[in-house]
Amino acid sequence: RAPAPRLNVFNWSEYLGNQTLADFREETGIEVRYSVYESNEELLAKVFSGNSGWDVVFPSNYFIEPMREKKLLAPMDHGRLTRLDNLDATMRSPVWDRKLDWCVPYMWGATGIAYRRELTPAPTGWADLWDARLRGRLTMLDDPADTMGAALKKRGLPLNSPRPEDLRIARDELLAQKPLVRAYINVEARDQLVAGDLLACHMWATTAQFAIDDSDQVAFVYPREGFPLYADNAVILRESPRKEMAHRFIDFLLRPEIAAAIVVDSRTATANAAARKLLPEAMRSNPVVYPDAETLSRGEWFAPLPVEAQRLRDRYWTEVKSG
Amino acid sequence: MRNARFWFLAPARLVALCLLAAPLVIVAAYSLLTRGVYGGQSRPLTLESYSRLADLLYFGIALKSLLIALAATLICLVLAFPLALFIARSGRRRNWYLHLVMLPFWTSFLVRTYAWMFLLRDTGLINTILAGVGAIAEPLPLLYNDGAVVLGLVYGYLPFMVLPIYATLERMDTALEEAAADLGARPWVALATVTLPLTRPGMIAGSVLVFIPSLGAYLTPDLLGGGKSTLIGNVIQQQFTSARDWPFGSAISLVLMMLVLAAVTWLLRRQKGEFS
Amino acid sequence: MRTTMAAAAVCVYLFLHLPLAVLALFSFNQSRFTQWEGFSLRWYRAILDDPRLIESTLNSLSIAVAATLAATAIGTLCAYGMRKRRAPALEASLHLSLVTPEIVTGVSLLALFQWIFQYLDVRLGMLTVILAHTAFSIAYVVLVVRARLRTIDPALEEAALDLGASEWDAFRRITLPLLGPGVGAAALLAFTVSFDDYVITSLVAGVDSETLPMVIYGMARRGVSPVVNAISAVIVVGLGGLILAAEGLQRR
Amino acid sequence: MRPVLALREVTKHYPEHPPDQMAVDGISFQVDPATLFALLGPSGCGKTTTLRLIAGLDSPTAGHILLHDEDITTQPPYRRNVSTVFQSYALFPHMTVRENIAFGMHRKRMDGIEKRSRDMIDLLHLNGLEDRRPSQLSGGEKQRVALARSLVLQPDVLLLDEPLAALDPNLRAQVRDELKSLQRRVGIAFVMVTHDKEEALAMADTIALMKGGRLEQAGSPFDVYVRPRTRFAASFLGAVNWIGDVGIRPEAVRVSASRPQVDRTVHLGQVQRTTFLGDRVQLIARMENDAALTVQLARTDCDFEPGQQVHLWWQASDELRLPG
Amino acid sequence: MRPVLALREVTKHYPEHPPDQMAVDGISFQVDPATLFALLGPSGCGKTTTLRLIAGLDSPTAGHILLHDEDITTQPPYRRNVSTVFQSYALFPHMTVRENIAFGMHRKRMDGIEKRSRDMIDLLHLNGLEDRRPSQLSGGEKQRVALARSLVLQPDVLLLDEPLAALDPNLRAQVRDELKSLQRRVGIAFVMVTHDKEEALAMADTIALMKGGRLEQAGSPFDVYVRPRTRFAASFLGAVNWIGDVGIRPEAVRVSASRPQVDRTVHLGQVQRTTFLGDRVQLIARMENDAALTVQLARTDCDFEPGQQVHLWWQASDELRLPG
Ligand SMILES: Nc1ncnc2c1ncn2[C@@H]1O[C@H](COP(=O)(O)OP(=O)(O)OP(=O)(O)O)[C@@H](O)[C@H]1O
Ligand SMILES: Nc1ncnc2c1ncn2[C@@H]1O[C@H](COP(=O)(O)OP(=O)(O)OP(=O)(O)O)[C@@H](O)[C@H]1O
Ligand SMILES: [Mg+2]
Ligand SMILES: [Mg+2]
Repeated sequence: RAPAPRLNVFNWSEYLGNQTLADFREETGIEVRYSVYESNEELLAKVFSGNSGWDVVFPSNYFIEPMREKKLLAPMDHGRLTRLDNLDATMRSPVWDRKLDWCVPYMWGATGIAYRRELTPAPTGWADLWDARLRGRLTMLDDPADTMGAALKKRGLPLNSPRPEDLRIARDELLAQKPLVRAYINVEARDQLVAGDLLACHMWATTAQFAIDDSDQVAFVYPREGFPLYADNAVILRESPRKEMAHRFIDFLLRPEIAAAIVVDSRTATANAAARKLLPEAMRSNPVVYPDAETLSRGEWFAPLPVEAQRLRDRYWTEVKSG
Repeated sequence: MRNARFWFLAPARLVALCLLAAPLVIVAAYSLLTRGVYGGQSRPLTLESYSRLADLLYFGIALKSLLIALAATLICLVLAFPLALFIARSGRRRNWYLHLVMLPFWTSFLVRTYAWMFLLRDTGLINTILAGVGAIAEPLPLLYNDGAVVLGLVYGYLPFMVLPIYATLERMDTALEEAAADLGARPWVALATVTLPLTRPGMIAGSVLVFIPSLGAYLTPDLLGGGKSTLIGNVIQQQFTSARDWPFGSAISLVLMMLVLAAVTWLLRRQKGEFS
Repeated sequence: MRTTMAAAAVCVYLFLHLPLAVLALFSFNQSRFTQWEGFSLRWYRAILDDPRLIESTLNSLSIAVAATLAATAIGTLCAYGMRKRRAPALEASLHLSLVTPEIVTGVSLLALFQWIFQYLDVRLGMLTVILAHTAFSIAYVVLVVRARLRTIDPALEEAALDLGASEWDAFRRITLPLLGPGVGAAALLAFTVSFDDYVITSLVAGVDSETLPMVIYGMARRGVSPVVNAISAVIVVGLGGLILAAEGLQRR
Repeated sequence: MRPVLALREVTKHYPEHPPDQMAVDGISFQVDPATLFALLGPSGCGKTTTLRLIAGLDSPTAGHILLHDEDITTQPPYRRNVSTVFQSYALFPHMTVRENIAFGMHRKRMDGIEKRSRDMIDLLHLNGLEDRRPSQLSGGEKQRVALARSLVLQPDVLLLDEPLAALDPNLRAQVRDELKSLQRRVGIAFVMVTHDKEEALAMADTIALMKGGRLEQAGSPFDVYVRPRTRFAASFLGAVNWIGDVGIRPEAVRVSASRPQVDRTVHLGQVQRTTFLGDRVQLIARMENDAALTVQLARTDCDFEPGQQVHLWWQASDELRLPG
Repeated sequence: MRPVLALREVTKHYPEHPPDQMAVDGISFQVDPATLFALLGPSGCGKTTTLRLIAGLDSPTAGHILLHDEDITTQPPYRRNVSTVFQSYALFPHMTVRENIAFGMHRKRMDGIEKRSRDMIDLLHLNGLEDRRPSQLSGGEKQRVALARSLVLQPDVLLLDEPLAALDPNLRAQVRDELKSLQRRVGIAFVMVTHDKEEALAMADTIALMKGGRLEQAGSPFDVYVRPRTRFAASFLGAVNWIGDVGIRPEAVRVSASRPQVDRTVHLGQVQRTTFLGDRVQLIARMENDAALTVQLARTDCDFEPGQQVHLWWQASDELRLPG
């Protein structure tokens, strides 16, 4: 008999439920080729030429515009998406794509501070990461946007500030902090935080949640000065010859029970409001995955920088890390 | 006979042209373009990427990378020689021992590196044991420093040093060592005055094979160095990823490659002149 | 002196295999953390429950095998050809490929492929990965095989020609068999380099060519799961056994 | 009688060398059927190169090589019906004796390989060694295999590069005779390179003496030994005492204690030293003019003591008159 | 006169070999000061092994080695005052000639290294080559460097493993004489391995003939050649015609066309073939009993044609009576 139709999905690692694909196939008979990437840049590099072979990918919010500019995205056919209403209100018209012409918000997250409870008083803001007590037991993220962002926020400056003087301030802050920093790493910090090598980590909420699950000694806080928010969005590549299937897949992901399952497995906040209701109490009211509205109001979305600013930021970032 | 020769080289020529030369031409082309608004490349043609290299920051980084790569190479030499000698002198078992050297490298780089991270970190095996026997009160800061980076590089490229040294040792005429002994040289002296100098070609070849990738490495500095000491490899990698500045990345790479290539060819030349 | 050397060698071997030991240890660990909580085979069982792990392992193997075959064949011919006829350009480009930072190799190949794709209807996938691996393995093969060639008496080949063998016959029936071990070593090296590569692979890999290293990178998000240790152990034991078996056969 | 092989003004220059230094310098000679032609000369004089040119393993810079009057100068080795026995024998280490012998026949798609091999194995007394590898053979056996491998192809000319050099002297004498009689039996023309005069004299029908890439003299062993054209030729084939322009070979010198009754100039001398060489004895005598004269005597007729007065003379016919 | 070197029942067994097969099998001999002692024997008879045992590069399974009456059996090579000239010369390729020569002196912390080197370079005519690398030397030069390197250490005994094997025959004859006279000048005891009887006969004061690891016979060249104790010894040092239990050497056979007036049994024979060997002629005669007799004559007194009838006889004193 004919081989099952195939859909190619390129996603962040650990970003689906263990059963999601099986269920989808169960129901639609569509075989999903699933592979993962580690950064938006990697994704962009792959799909840049418009013949990567992927159908559905999940760029972060601040990559939607660039990808649209590059004519890499196919318009969303709302006619084929029956469950957009399940989306959280804020996600129905996000800043990066007001009418969801190009993307469907999928998961979102934020960056904050994960720390061990023996660290008292517990950190409440970015400034606390400049505390000499943390010398050698603190890690920062190895990500220019996030880490420079943290420094900017510490000084009450806008997260995406393109102003050279702001960026310079951020650099100096980080250079000042560097003596305290054990390392600039991302997920590797998790096990060491759990094991107690580290006291505090600049960490993504979702990573932190895994750490918390592993050890009750670990806690997470959304810094008072404000913090970065990012959202990953399902998009359909213009090159895709399987747009119909692609829509079906995205629509499938919008199902409350499916989305809920994904949250449980990936420890990441879904953009799907309907799904939230189905979550186990512990998860639904988990302040790490789902900070309350008051906290959220302090968040700020990442946005793409103009060339000059980005170049300057990267140079400063290099300076910080090599300094 | 000539054209027969030609056909032996033809496939390699094809590959070299299409998969080695062509890509580099593209890189060269990139290096002359400018970064587009959202990454990618766009005209006009310019040497700006190269002019940006004239920056003390990158010079310092390059210098540090050089030192680290050199350190890794030297340590590899020190470790590889006795091992190679041991293997070369162990008769029928040789190949077996050689494979033993390669064995760890059939696991993924990441797995090995994470294993090292576990060994080195504060609550890692080494510190635990040392603390256990009461050798230390505070855990030693083994992970996330240049030492760890060098260690990672040494570990990663040691085989590239062992193999060529072994090859030269195996080909060496044992009568030479006997002659040394016969002329009054104690074993260690014979080793130092005869065996060692004669393995020089292998050492040079090995050093090249270790030094070069060490210079371009970026994962090891990130994972074991904790990204606290950016090396030239990181800068390049960063341009191709987070910075999305391919032209600049290409420029750095090309300059680096040309310098290394020049150095290597010079080294190999000198060594050719050495014997015969 | 002998004993000192042997002792030193043993130390270096320890250094080389320490991580392996750790990895093996934790592949039998009850817990998924780096504290020992008792013996268990759960991670080995877990391998079977993870189709992506298995699939990618198979991908890695088939890619490595294909690339090794190609690189070894081409590289051996090349080394042989170079013995008689100097090929400065070729030699230079091989040197160059040795001095190219991985990331650059990857990016430039990606760029090349994408440029080609504008004209051909091909996609990133197994093929592109295999091509890439072949490209960067060849230099190693040539290096090893040439060293071995120097130990073979050219008179043997001339004898073959003299007895009526064509150039190709002489190569196939005389030089190649004598080159055997050298070629084997080269192949082993190529295989190792290819099997272990992440940087280049991740850049030129496509829809259905996810390799084991890529999957492992993916897992890093949750911290590498002991399943990875388990499968690594399986591979090391498996390949190791294979090689040693081959060795044994060669003895006869 | 038409020659099997002929070289016409053949010259070989290796690019590595200065333009005026030729490895082989315009040499011409021809080899008659069923004869043994010996190329003799000091190391580096171009013997091997000449052989390689004939075999087609190198191509000459100038000149022509003819096989049965057909010009083969530009033909690749595997098209020429000549075969070489290499100095190192160059047996294929990964093949058994039988496989080594059959190799060429397979390449040339000959029939009856089985039988031909067997005959050749008998001819060269290799029975029982068929399944050995070269590494398990003695020097003499190795050489016989190399011979078999070439002879079985029935070449017009068999080329041998110092076939005896690798053998130890005792084996050598024996193999030398075997080789010669073999050549007589198979009736193939041999071109043999050697730098051992004994060998050349004992085996060759024709000796060609080379020096610095040029052909110094060619002819029958007796000719070249007794009527050398140059001093080089004279001393290369055997020791010579030079007295002015006259050369005299040690074995031609007669010695006696008492004054002999001969109508020749008799020189007075004093025995300085005698060296026992087994079958011969070498006697060194100092003459009036204080020059040393080397004399070679059969062991059986040497009863001279060092210090003793002796009379020395020789036949005019034995004098080599060669202005230096 | 006390011997410089003495071996007592020295035995060497290599583990690779069957327990009953000894590479060196209980040999004893002694070497007198300032003499040249030649170890002669067929390939594989244990010559090199013996040398290596004396040098200390291998250690004997049993027996003792004495240097100036001091037992050095267990001493490492670098403590023994003997030095070896290896067959392959084993010059250090990464050192210049001068450095090669100085190497041993530095190891032994000798003084006046500069001067000693210079003297040795003069002695062996190496002037002008001081700064060359071995790869830039000819065979003969290589060997002289190897000699210099060892001699400069003024060893009690100098060991040489086939010092002439690597040289071409003409150079060989010359170097042979140089070497012998050098030995006379420096007055050091040489132990020289060779499997060339010519060499041994011409150079040695004492010849020790080995076979299968055992010492077959030792004595002066003349002794061993003229009074061999075994058939092996007899035929190893030169050709022998065996007639029953009696051996007669080709050069001892007298030939004449007319019946000679001697009180010896005279054999009738027919000339079968004569081979011209330059200074000698080899004549093969078939006797009544159809056995072939090889005769060696000085070229000057051979005027026999193949087919011709000849009379053959010899002195009783020349007969070798050795029951096979
Ligand atoms: N492949 C080569 N390349 C360059 N020069 C060569 C080559 N082969 C031989 N020669 C040179 O050509 C000359 C003749 O060499 P050839 O080997 O013919 O001498 P030969 O008579 O065989 O000497 P020998 O008796 O030592 O073998 C020598 O000067 C040698 O250095
Ligand atoms: N290192 C070794 N291991 C095992 N057997 C050896 C070794 N060296 C020599 N032999 C064996 O010991 C015996 C004597 O060897 P040796 O080299 O002394 O003979 P040789 O007289 O020097 O022969 P040649 O004249 O060919 O050099 C031979 O049977 C040889 O195979
Ligand atoms: Mg030659
Ligand atoms: Mg020997």
